[in-house]
Amino acid sequence: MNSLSTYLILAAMLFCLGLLGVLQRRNLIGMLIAIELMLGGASINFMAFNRFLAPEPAVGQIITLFVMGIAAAEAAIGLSIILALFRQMRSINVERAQRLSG
Amino acid sequence: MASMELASFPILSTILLSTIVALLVIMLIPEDRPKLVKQVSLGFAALGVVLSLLVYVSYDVDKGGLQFVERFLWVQSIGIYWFTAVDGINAPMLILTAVVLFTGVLTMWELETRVKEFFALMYLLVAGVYGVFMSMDLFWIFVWYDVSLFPMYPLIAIWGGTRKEYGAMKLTLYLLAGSALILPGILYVWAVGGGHTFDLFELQRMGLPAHVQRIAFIMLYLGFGILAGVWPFHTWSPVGHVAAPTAVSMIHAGVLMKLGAYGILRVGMTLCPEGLGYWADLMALLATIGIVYGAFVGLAQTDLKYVIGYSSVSHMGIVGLGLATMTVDGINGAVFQMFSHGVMTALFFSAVGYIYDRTHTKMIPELGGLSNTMPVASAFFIIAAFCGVGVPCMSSFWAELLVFISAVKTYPVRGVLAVISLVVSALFMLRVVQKTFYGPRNERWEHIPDVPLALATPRIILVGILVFFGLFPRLILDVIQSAVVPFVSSL
Amino acid sequence: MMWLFKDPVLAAACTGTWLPFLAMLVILIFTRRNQRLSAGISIASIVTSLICAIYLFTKLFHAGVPVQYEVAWAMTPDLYVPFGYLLDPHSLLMLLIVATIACLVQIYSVGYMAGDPGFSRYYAFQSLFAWAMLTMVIAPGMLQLYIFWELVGLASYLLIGYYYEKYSASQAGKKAFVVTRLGDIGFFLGLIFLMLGYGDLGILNINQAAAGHQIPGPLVTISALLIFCGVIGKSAQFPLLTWLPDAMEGPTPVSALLHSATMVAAGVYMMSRIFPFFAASPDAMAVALAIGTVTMLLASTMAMATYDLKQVWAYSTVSQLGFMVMGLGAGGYFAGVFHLTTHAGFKALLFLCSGMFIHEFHTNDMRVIGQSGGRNLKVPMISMTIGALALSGLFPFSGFFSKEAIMGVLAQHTNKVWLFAGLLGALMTAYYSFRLIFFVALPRKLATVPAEDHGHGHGADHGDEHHGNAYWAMAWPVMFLASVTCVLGFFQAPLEQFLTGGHAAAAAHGAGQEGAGHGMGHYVLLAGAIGCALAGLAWAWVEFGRKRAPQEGFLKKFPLAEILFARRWYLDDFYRKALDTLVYGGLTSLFTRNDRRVIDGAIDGICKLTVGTGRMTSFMQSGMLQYNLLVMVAGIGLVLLFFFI
Amino acid sequence: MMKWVLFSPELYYVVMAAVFFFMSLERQAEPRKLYKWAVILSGVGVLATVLGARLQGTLFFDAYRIDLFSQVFKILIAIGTFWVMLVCSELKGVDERRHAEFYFLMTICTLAMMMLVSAVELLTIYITLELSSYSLFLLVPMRKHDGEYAETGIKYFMIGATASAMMLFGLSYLYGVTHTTYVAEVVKALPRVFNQPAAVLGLVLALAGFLFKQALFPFHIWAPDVYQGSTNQVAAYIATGSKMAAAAMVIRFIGFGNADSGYFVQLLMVLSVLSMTFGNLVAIIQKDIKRLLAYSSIAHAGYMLIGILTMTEQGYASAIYYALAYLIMNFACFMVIIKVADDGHNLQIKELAGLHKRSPLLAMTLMLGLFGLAGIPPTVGFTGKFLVFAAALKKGYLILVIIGMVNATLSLYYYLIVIKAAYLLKPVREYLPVRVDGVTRSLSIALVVLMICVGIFPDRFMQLTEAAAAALLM
Repeated sequence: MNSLSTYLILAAMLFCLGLLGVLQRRNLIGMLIAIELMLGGASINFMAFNRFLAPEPAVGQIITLFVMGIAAAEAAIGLSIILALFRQMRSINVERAQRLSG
Repeated sequence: MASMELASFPILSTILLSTIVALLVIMLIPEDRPKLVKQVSLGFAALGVVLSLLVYVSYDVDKGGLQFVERFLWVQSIGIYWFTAVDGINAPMLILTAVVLFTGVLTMWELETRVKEFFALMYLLVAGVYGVFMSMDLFWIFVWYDVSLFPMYPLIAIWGGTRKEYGAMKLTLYLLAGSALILPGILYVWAVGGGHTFDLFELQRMGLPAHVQRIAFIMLYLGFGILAGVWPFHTWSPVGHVAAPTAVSMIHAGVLMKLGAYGILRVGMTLCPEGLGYWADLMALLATIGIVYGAFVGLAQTDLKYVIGYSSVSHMGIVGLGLATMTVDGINGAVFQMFSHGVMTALFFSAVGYIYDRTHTKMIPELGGLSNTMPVASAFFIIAAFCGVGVPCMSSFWAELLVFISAVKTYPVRGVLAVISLVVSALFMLRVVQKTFYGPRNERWEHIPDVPLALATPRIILVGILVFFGLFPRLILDVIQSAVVPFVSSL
Repeated sequence: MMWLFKDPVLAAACTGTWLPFLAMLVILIFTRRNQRLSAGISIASIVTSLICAIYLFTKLFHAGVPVQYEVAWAMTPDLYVPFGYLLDPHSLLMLLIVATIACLVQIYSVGYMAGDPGFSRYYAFQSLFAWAMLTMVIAPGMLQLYIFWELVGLASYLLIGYYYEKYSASQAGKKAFVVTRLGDIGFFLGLIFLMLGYGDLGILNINQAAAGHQIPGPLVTISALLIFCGVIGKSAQFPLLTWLPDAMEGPTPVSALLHSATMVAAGVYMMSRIFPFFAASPDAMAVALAIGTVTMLLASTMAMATYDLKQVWAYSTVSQLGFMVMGLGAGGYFAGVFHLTTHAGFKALLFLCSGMFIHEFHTNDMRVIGQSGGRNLKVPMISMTIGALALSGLFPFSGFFSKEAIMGVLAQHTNKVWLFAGLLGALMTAYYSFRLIFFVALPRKLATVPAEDHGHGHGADHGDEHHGNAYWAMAWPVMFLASVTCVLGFFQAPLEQFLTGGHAAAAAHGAGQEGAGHGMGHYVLLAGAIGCALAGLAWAWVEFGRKRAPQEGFLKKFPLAEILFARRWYLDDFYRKALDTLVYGGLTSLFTRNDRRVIDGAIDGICKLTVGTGRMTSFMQSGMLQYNLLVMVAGIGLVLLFFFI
Repeated sequence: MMKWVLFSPELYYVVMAAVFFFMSLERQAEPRKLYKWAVILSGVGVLATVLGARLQGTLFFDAYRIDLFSQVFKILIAIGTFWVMLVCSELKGVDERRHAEFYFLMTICTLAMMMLVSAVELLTIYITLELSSYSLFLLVPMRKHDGEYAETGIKYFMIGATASAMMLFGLSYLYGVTHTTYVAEVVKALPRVFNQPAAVLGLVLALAGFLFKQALFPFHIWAPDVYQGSTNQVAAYIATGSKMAAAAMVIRFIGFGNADSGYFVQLLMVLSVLSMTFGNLVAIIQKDIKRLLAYSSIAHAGYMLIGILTMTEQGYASAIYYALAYLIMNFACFMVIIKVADDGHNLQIKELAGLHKRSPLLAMTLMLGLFGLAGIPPTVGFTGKFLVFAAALKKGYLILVIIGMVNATLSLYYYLIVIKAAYLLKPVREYLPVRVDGVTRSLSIALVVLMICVGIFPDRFMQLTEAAAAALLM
């Protein structure tokens, strides 16, 4: 069996799990983690494509490095915002935050 | 000779600019000088009258065609031109606008609240009207058309009367919905025409394919028709007129509704003769329904302004019928009717306006016997009513004569129906006159003074115009023909 | 302006017609405040017109050919409306009549209307009327005729509704205008058809063309019938005759003006104007004849049932008009016109006389007038008797000759029914007119007089203070007219020569009739007619005149008939009902409801719908973060579907 | 070396960011001083971008392209930033100690968006996009004692992060099927591989990221909450500056694919129609002006897309012109809002009551701005719509244009409601008077003049936009 597809399936599963988590976890931290999963899936894709059928070798890895950095920054920002929110509402449950609507 | 010198001088742009200058000047006048505001706007209105009369008089009928042409490139990449000109069709319209504005300003002489804004907005409105009448470039026609529409909202909503906010919103949205059909129509024609000119006559010369004309014409017809009060799309007119303050009703019913008919004639019929031929039957049908319908519904109204609103529906139907005949006489009559109906309705509304200002009611049952206390004021309304009935030697008679003759010729059944409806219109006009002005002295209005001369002047002017062109129709008919005859031959 | 003086005839025509118009403008704009001045201006203008008319009449009396002037009033490639003057014998005669009557009425009004608040307005309207009527009379083209015909209608609307405070008056004015308008629609359509079919509306042209059969027959018939609708409306023929009796609400001089020579006569005049055209279509003529007959009989019956002085004359006017139409319809051009002429004289006379009574006694009820000593007013009493004699067609008064002429024409007609109808009409005419005369002249002291007081509101405020000059201002015109009535008949021959000389075609037609009319049959007819008239007179004498006469008509014995006549054969009720059910109850309310509910409702509905949709859609934006995310993901999913399917 | 000149505007903003960074390190805060600095620096920034308008060339191994198109948008972004800085005089919405950071993040965001405009390579696009998003993520929750608006920040962050993750996933597929990260080549390669599901998936997901920035239906969900929940100034910035960047990005991305594939165009049509209709419908029932403007911005994204999806030079030019128009009109409205609610609270429509008395100038600016958004001549908004629709009809999309016009009429309804409030309603209670300082007066007069003149004399600007579009397609 072609091993590219395994990676792709793996990545897709990661991404879908992440998406599912984002949609279904009511815990903000959980959602953040789920987003990280989605990013991970994307990174795996880049790596795999680069490994199997890229003309010049480096690009995929470089992108992945960048993504990791960015993911870190994202996590930092996210956590800080969640923290601020926690100070306000004494909770990190999304359902507490639905006043703006319509 | 005069016209030679004038031809070089950009008089049309001057007329247009004068209104915009008036707008700016009025906005610069401090809030606490309402008198000055009125004087200034009256002055500019008078200037407009003088200039447009100058244009009208020095228009060379024998030469015909477009005169006082100003044309230069405005936006190069999509071919927008600044193209203003006068021919027999819009020359009378310019006078109409100027006169109605002038009389309108005089009519509002007693305005107290937010004077400055009122006159500023009115000048914005009139700038739009002038612009539409004198522009020969689709882009500008549309721009000015909308400019003339949207000031209606504040004008009605702020200074209006019965159900003003509802009326204002309804009218504005309805009319701009109409322009939502016009813009695609214009752009469609432009795009099919190659997309490098908005010049009306260049596009006409190109001669668009038939199917394009059909689509474009119906869009333009409906779009402009809404403003012209074409039958199923007329309900804004009574509501809006009832809500609007006097001068606004004058300008709106007197001039603005003509923009619609003028647009159908100038844009729709010029660009899409074949489309016209395809849809003319529908036009005639709707127009006839409008004529009959307006008269009948007018019978049932108890509010003076509603009555006038529906009479306008009926009279604008006559215009539509005339246009639909596609004959010289029909279109002559239609244009003539635009003019005389404009003057007539202005007279109507200014008369009602005076009565309303004094009695604070325009409900017919409450009024009655007004002729005893204010004979002159009532006389104005009664004269307008006669004009509406189509009494000869009033300008609207000639228009109706021409339209009906050609209508009977082209669409016998519909024409005869329209003619028969004259009885109904007579019935409802006279009914209103009787219920409002005749009858025993009404002590409720005893204290009310008759019109002072200052306020009578605008009405007298309007009456004078009606009778004058009724006695000497050729003075206007010849001018109109000079444009209509070649136009029809080009159809 | 020089051209005016180059041609005195034209100058006279212009002055004669336009002066009253100027007078109206001057009065309305400047001299409303000053009553005497207004009256002066108006009368001066009408007198001038009269002088011009006389001048034209004398000058062109022997000019065989009609004189015509035209300028283009409105001109388009397909339509040419000339404005001008056509001076042929017929128009000259009519011009003279109209000017005379108008002039007399205006002079008379000085007395009658004295002290009325709206004096100036009254004279302004009078001038307007005079202008319209005079210009209509000498119009060269049918369109101009139509235009001024409409203006006559307008002026009469204003004059009839002169006492606008009175509901009945304004109502009557409205009715007159609308009903005549109804007829005019037909007239207008007829003109349009004729113009589209033939292309020219010059009176002389269409007459010649029709006589020369250059116009296709059906077109002639249709347009003639339609144009005849105009006659029906204006001349109050059946079925549109009901407006005329109501029109008595106007001041009496107005009635005299409108219903003697001018407005209502306009219809007959128009018909006779294009007589050859009508004559070219036998069907149209037959219809005219029938309608004229019906009208005459109906009106006479109505006249028998009323006690209102003016009403009687009103009905008699209607019936006489019917009589004229009969004459014309039977082909008697001259007969019709001649009766029009004489009728103008004696009917104006009758109205003015009754006006004097009304002005004196402030009531229209003949019985009341009689008991309060109506006969003491010598001048009106005598003149009214003369008028009545003329009306019933007794020798030697003018009515006699003209009626004879018409009878002669009817006698020529193959179908004798018309003749008998005419004779019956003569009988009834004599009956009701003398019924009135006897009521006024030989009153009985009846125990119970239903004192129905039609007294005009204006009457009270000016009584006898200026009785003297007012009385004489009214008396002079009356006497003049009376004398005219006595002598006019003897001018039949020259008039006939004058008129038919003008109309070649009509001459052949009419002269043939008349010529045949003389001889044995003619005298029988003569006897018959006079017999009928006398019989009617005698009948009236038996019932009202002689001593111990019951003074209640035979109608009292037939209450049903009386009610029927009094209610004008329920014509009014019929119209009322039709109007209420058909127009107000039917179409109007239907359309109005449709306008409110359907059309406007649809518009508002669309707006409400939009806002509602907005409210619904806004639920998509819930506050819950993850639902929103779900929406987004779902959106992406849909987009993917869009691509994959 | 010479190449760095091309980068000068961005460099300037780096320096500016540094300045604010150091200011943020100071102990005591001086809002007035910061405000002055911000105004001056951003003003100079506008100058810098204008000076760099004619630059051309590529940087960083062709990952970074500088042409008239990018420079025009940089100017727009710079102007937007400058205007927003101008109205920061009463920055009540943000805690005084944080002002320096506020300006710092603002500058960073501007910088990121400028780079985004020039980025033509997937990674660069991704990074710049994230940079701008993150600074916004931080700007939005910066609001002082934000009781009910606290959740805004987290919502924005979560949605943004998810969208960017999706985009990254999509980009990965694009990279996979086209073997390259240069947008130009990617788009060139796409038609060939369009039959593969992976390509479609990648394209759609990537588009999701882009359109998310432009708040196009169905990626609009963040907009209303963020507009409503963030400080007025930040909302203004998002509505003007970042809109420009998003528009530029979308135009750039689609602009490469001048081979018009039917499906793609159809998709965009559907999206634009949906977004116009949805935005206008929901805006009708709004009470909070900023939220209303958020929905109207969704609708306007739809109008702009009409111009873009024609995929003709004229279409892009019209879209650029529309962006310019939108910047002016929208900022005019926001300026009025900020000034009327200068204590930083959220403005309800009814609070505008009697504005024509409290400040006629602002009332007029608001009216013109709203009429402009509704597309009424002679404002610039009308000309923008006119050009967009003209471009669409050149391609024969008649129905699309009619729908667009109907929507314009629809939108007029709620704009009129606001105008009615400003001109017609009597104030229910006494509102504190509106303070209009010299800056605001001159700014609003300038805006009015711009709205009219750019609308009536479009020739110049159209030449510019056409040149930009030409540069884009080069």
